[in-house]
Amino acid sequence: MPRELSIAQAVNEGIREEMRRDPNVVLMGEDVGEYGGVFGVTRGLHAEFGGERVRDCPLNEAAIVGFAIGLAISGKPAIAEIEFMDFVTFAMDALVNQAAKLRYCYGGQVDMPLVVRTPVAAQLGFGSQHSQSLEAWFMHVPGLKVVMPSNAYDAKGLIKTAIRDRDPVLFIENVSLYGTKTEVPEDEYTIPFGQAAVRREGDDVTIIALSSMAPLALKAADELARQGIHAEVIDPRTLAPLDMDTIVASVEKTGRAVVVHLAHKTGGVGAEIAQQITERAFDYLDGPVVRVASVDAPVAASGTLEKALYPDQRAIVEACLSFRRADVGGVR
Amino acid sequence: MPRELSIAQAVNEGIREEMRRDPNVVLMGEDVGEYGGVFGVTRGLHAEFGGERVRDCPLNEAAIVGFAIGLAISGKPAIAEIEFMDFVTFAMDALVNQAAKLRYCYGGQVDMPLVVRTPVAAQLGFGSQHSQSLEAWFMHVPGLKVVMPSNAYDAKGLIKTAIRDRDPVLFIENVSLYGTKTEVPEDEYTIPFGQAAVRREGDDVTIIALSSMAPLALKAADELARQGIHAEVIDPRTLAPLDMDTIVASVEKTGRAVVVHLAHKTGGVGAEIAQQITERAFDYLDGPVVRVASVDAPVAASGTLEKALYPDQRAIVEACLSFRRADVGGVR
Amino acid sequence: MTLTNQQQITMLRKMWLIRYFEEAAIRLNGEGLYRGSTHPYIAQEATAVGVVAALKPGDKALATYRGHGAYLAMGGDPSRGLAELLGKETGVCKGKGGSMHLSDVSLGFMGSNAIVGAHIPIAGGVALSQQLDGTDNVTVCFFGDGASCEGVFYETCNMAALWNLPLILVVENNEFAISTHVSKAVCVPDISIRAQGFGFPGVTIDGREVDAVYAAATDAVQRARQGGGPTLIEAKTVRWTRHSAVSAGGYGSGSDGEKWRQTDPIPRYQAALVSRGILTDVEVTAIEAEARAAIDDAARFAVNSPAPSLDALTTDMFA
Amino acid sequence: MTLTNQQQITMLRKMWLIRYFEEAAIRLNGEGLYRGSTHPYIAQEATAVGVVAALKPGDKALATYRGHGAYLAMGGDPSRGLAELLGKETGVCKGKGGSMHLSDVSLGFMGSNAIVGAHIPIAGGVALSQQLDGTDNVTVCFFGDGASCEGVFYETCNMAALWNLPLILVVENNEFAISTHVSKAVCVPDISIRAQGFGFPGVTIDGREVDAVYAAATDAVQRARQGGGPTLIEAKTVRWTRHSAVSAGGYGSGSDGEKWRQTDPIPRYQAALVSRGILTDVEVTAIEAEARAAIDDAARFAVNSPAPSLDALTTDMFA
Ligand SMILES: Cc1ncc(C[n+]2csc(CCOP(=O)(O)OP(=O)(O)O)c2C)c(N)n1
Ligand SMILES: Cc1ncc(C[n+]2csc(CCOP(=O)(O)OP(=O)(O)O)c2C)c(N)n1
Ligand SMILES: [Mg+2]
Ligand SMILES: [Mg+2]
Repeated sequence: MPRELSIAQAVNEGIREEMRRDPNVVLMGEDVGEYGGVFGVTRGLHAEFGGERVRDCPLNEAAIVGFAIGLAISGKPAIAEIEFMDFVTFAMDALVNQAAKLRYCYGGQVDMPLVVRTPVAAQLGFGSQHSQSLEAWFMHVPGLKVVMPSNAYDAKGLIKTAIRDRDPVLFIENVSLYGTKTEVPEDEYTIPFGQAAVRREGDDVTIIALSSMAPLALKAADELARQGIHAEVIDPRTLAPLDMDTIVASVEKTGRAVVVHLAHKTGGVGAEIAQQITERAFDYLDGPVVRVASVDAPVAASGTLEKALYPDQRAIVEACLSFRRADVGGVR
Repeated sequence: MPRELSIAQAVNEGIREEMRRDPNVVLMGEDVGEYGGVFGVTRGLHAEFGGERVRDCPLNEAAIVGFAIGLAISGKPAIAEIEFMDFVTFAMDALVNQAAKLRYCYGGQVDMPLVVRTPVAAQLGFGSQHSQSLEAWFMHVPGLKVVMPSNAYDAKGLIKTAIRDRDPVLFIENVSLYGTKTEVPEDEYTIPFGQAAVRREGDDVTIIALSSMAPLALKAADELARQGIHAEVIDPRTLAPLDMDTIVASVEKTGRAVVVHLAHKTGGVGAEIAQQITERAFDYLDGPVVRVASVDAPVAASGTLEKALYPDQRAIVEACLSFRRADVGGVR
Repeated sequence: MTLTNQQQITMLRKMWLIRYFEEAAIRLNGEGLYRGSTHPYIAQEATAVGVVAALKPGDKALATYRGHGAYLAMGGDPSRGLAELLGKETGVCKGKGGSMHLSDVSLGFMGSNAIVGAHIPIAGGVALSQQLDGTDNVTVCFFGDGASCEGVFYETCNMAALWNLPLILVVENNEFAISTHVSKAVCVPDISIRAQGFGFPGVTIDGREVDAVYAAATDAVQRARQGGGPTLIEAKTVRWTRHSAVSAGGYGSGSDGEKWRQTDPIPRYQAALVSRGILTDVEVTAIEAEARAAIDDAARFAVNSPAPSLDALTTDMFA
Repeated sequence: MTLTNQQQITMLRKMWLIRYFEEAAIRLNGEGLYRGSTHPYIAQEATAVGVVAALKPGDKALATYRGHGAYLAMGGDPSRGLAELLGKETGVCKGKGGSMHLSDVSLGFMGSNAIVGAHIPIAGGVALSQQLDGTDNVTVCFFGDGASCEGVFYETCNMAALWNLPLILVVENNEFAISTHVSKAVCVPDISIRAQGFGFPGVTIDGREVDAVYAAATDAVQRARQGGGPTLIEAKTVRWTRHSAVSAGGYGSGSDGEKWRQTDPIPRYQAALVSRGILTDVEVTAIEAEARAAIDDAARFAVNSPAPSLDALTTDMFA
């Protein structure tokens, strides 16, 4: 019987294995200790590794990441948790001006084995200050690696790679995915950064979908298939490094691309991915890359408004159908 | 004799006029008082308006913007200075989670007449932590307005609009432009947000150039003109709101677009502008929009490396010539 | 400044109102009538009520996501409050803010905030505005023991002291930040000690004793009105329920829960008012029943209110 | 722990080295040999030199952009230091960091930092690493009066106290943050008072008196080695020159400048060593001349070194 884990369990297991492997790894954050994290991701780690290595911190996002950097440049791989991604706003200097730059501006004298884990808690009714998916900011910061897994298998393989990596990694989890279980082998494995996963093959349109949008895109692809349209679904898995080769190869085949993310549309990573596709595959494109993303407005607490803000399956399907409607080349 | 002012003088005059007009306006920041700001932009304001309204603050970027928000929701238009844009990393929560969102999540109960002024000190040898142009982050935050003037005339008209605006405005100045003088009338004027300026007309290629890149693009256009290529140069002036109509109209005419900014290429606003052009003018495009921007690496202190990192006139010229070389449609 | 009988009765009434509001908030959340988080103020009622009793018109208050108590103490309407929790159009923030952003600016309640600590410098700015206006009004900022660790708290202390602002910082030390006990988060035994590093008064009081809260607040407010600058009041209290209606901490249940229930501020104050001859047992019961009925009405109003129309998605973003 | 004669002579030598290094830094900047900023440590030499004298191998230090003094005190090579300022390939950071990022990790000098306050929590993490390793080593963090206002300073104080870290926080109170006098930025008369809010020792000393600095540092270092946790040392000092070689503040010139020059820590220490019979006047002069010559050599090395090749643009970004 193949074993199934949730993303929360998979990240937990990945961290656990790496902390067993490397006694230098230290985990820090708010409520990560005995409590096991507000979403349960660090459950049991305090019991196994003790309070020295699994450290509950005061509400000090800036200092938490700052301390983790201090550990990292001392040769101790550090995992810092920011409880909700929205709170990374308090740790921006540490991440952007320190973690991403110190190796460079010290001329390579230090390694920066730092993982900052943070959950995006969108679509749960938490409102404007607890729902943001801010990956676009970090994709714009040279020196950072940015990871956004969409399932348990990837989450485990990628968190292990992140912990072993000597560079700073921002590891963005999605709370709405925590519960979904997928198969995770017992045997150890890692997943390299910079390799997109083709989740489904198809000839008609390429859907590039990030994190929680990847499973949604697969559902949309099912729906499209019933209409005779075969979508290829690609999950980039890491935004930095970004595997454009896989994406471009697909678009060269399909001639059409839809980028889907949870974050607000304007200035989101969809723009970057779309533009890179356009730069590299312009002659193959039947029409402009279409973006499916959140409305550009703060997230309201009201369920009605929240629902209207975020992209849904219908929006993805319609984006894929828009090529036909616009009659750009027609759908094969 | 038409009067010429530097950008520093123009911003200063704009603030002065607005502080005279509205006794509620308060200015806060580090070294903004008697000293007049590290780049001299607030010179003389303390003498005229006194220490109550022109407030020197301790090194507290987070609290400076937080206090300014408190003034703003109390009905006092507040101007907060972040001494270099890189330090906005300490004030991200205040700007992103508070200033941009409170009106919305309080259901419209408060106004947010807040201006955060900040200089980008790139290309001056200050190194990785004092050279960043981070406008892309803020264009991605619904609820913020983002202004990037490229000359004294605009700077004055836009800062006045910003101070009168009841919404939060991030006003990004460029230190390398502070010295350049341009004509500024004595008579009062304001410049509305969301109106791009066509700096030069041309039929062959559209160059969209932000802030300090606008004058550089004009020089590149001169050089291109000598080669018989007529570039239209557009300065968006405000990124949020963004005047895409003017840009799209130009690209529909020229069929070619080059976006130029100082910030790093990946995830920069060039991606957003390029993608919006592609979405709206795909059928007019001879080839993909070309981006000219900084190399994706931290900014080295070494002058040699710094020079190689930033876009220069040659890069803009070459981007415009690339359409010919790629033989996409040919240059008229 | 002794309180009139009527004022004391109002305080008791408000405490009951808060208690039943929070029970309704938990119940409605449990029934799935709204999602997201709600952070009950149960067992902490005496703090907001005691502090607000020391205020006068023109004074302002700001609070955290655990801010329903401050909202009601400042005079917030329970109906529009519960409607806000339920994300309804009739909510005090049109349903856009929800439980964590409850606020009524017209009452001087300048807002609840979901980012721990973020509202502290904002409160500083509100106090600065009062000072610039030349009023003798003050601003109160409520926050938790956890929040007292955030950098912005200290930055605000320094600026408020430098500028001598009429700011009353009320740290509600309920011993926990989600799961983290204050002893693992704050390196000094009393949070009020922090004020020593900034040279302004810091006091620790029993936050479940409404009279003690009122006395400390009155003292701080008077000083602030007279230009004496900020005060840090640490109200030691307990968090009776879980951190929020959706996340459970490992405390407050079982025998521990019983211990905490014994420190419930409401029966204590009720007994005090009876022993002072201000209320009879019968009147006390009536006040509770009235509060319960008011909240029942409010809940009905909230449940029956319409959801916002989709137009609201992008309104209130810009002026 | 009394210092040997040799140690005292080394301290004097280092102070001169710093002084001439800074003069060279200003001169080379004036000559246009590098752009950007450089923040002289002139008149503050006694602080870095006195503190570092209390350290042993395995101890670490971090400093600000005004960090040339700490770099040299920790044993940094003046040649590779000046080459770094000039952005040369031979610079200790390959020319990528420049004046504000001077650092030599191999010496335990974990880096200068251009963001005011940012390195304070990083220093906390370095100290945590030492604690986790079970060593008795300590970490010193130098920063300014201005930096002591940033939220991260307080957050670090709290965490360092909670975790009992071997962290020595050395605030160099030179009275100014660019243009802002400390009295307009810090609400207490001594920055060391801040430590009271965190329950660990804070002391104020004359930062121009190398012996006093050494004594305070030794005390703090000993406590930290024995598991006694952090200390805040406020070294009161002056900033002799302008804030940086490129931005002028309105002080330090004219008659005021004369006053400050009279408090120059180097002649003072020189005189002390002569009066203690450790050095003769002739030897003193020789030490100064030696330092000057060493810096002249270093400057020549720096000027004659090649610029980095363009390949370097994207190396050292990732491992
Ligand atoms: C900046 C920030 N960090 C973390 C959180 C997550 N969080 C919400 S409430 C809370 C605990 C706060 O504790 P305290 O300040 O004591 O207030 P209490 O909940 O006890 O009223 C935490 C960690 C947040 N909302 N904001
Ligand atoms: C976060 C941040 N804010 C502002 C600045 C700009 N700045 C550079 S040095 C300085 C003054 C710092 O004063 P202090 O900490 O006393 O150090 P000193 O320069 O006196 O050594 C300021 C405001 C900065 N580099 N970083
Ligand atoms: Mg608490
Ligand atoms: Mg100073």
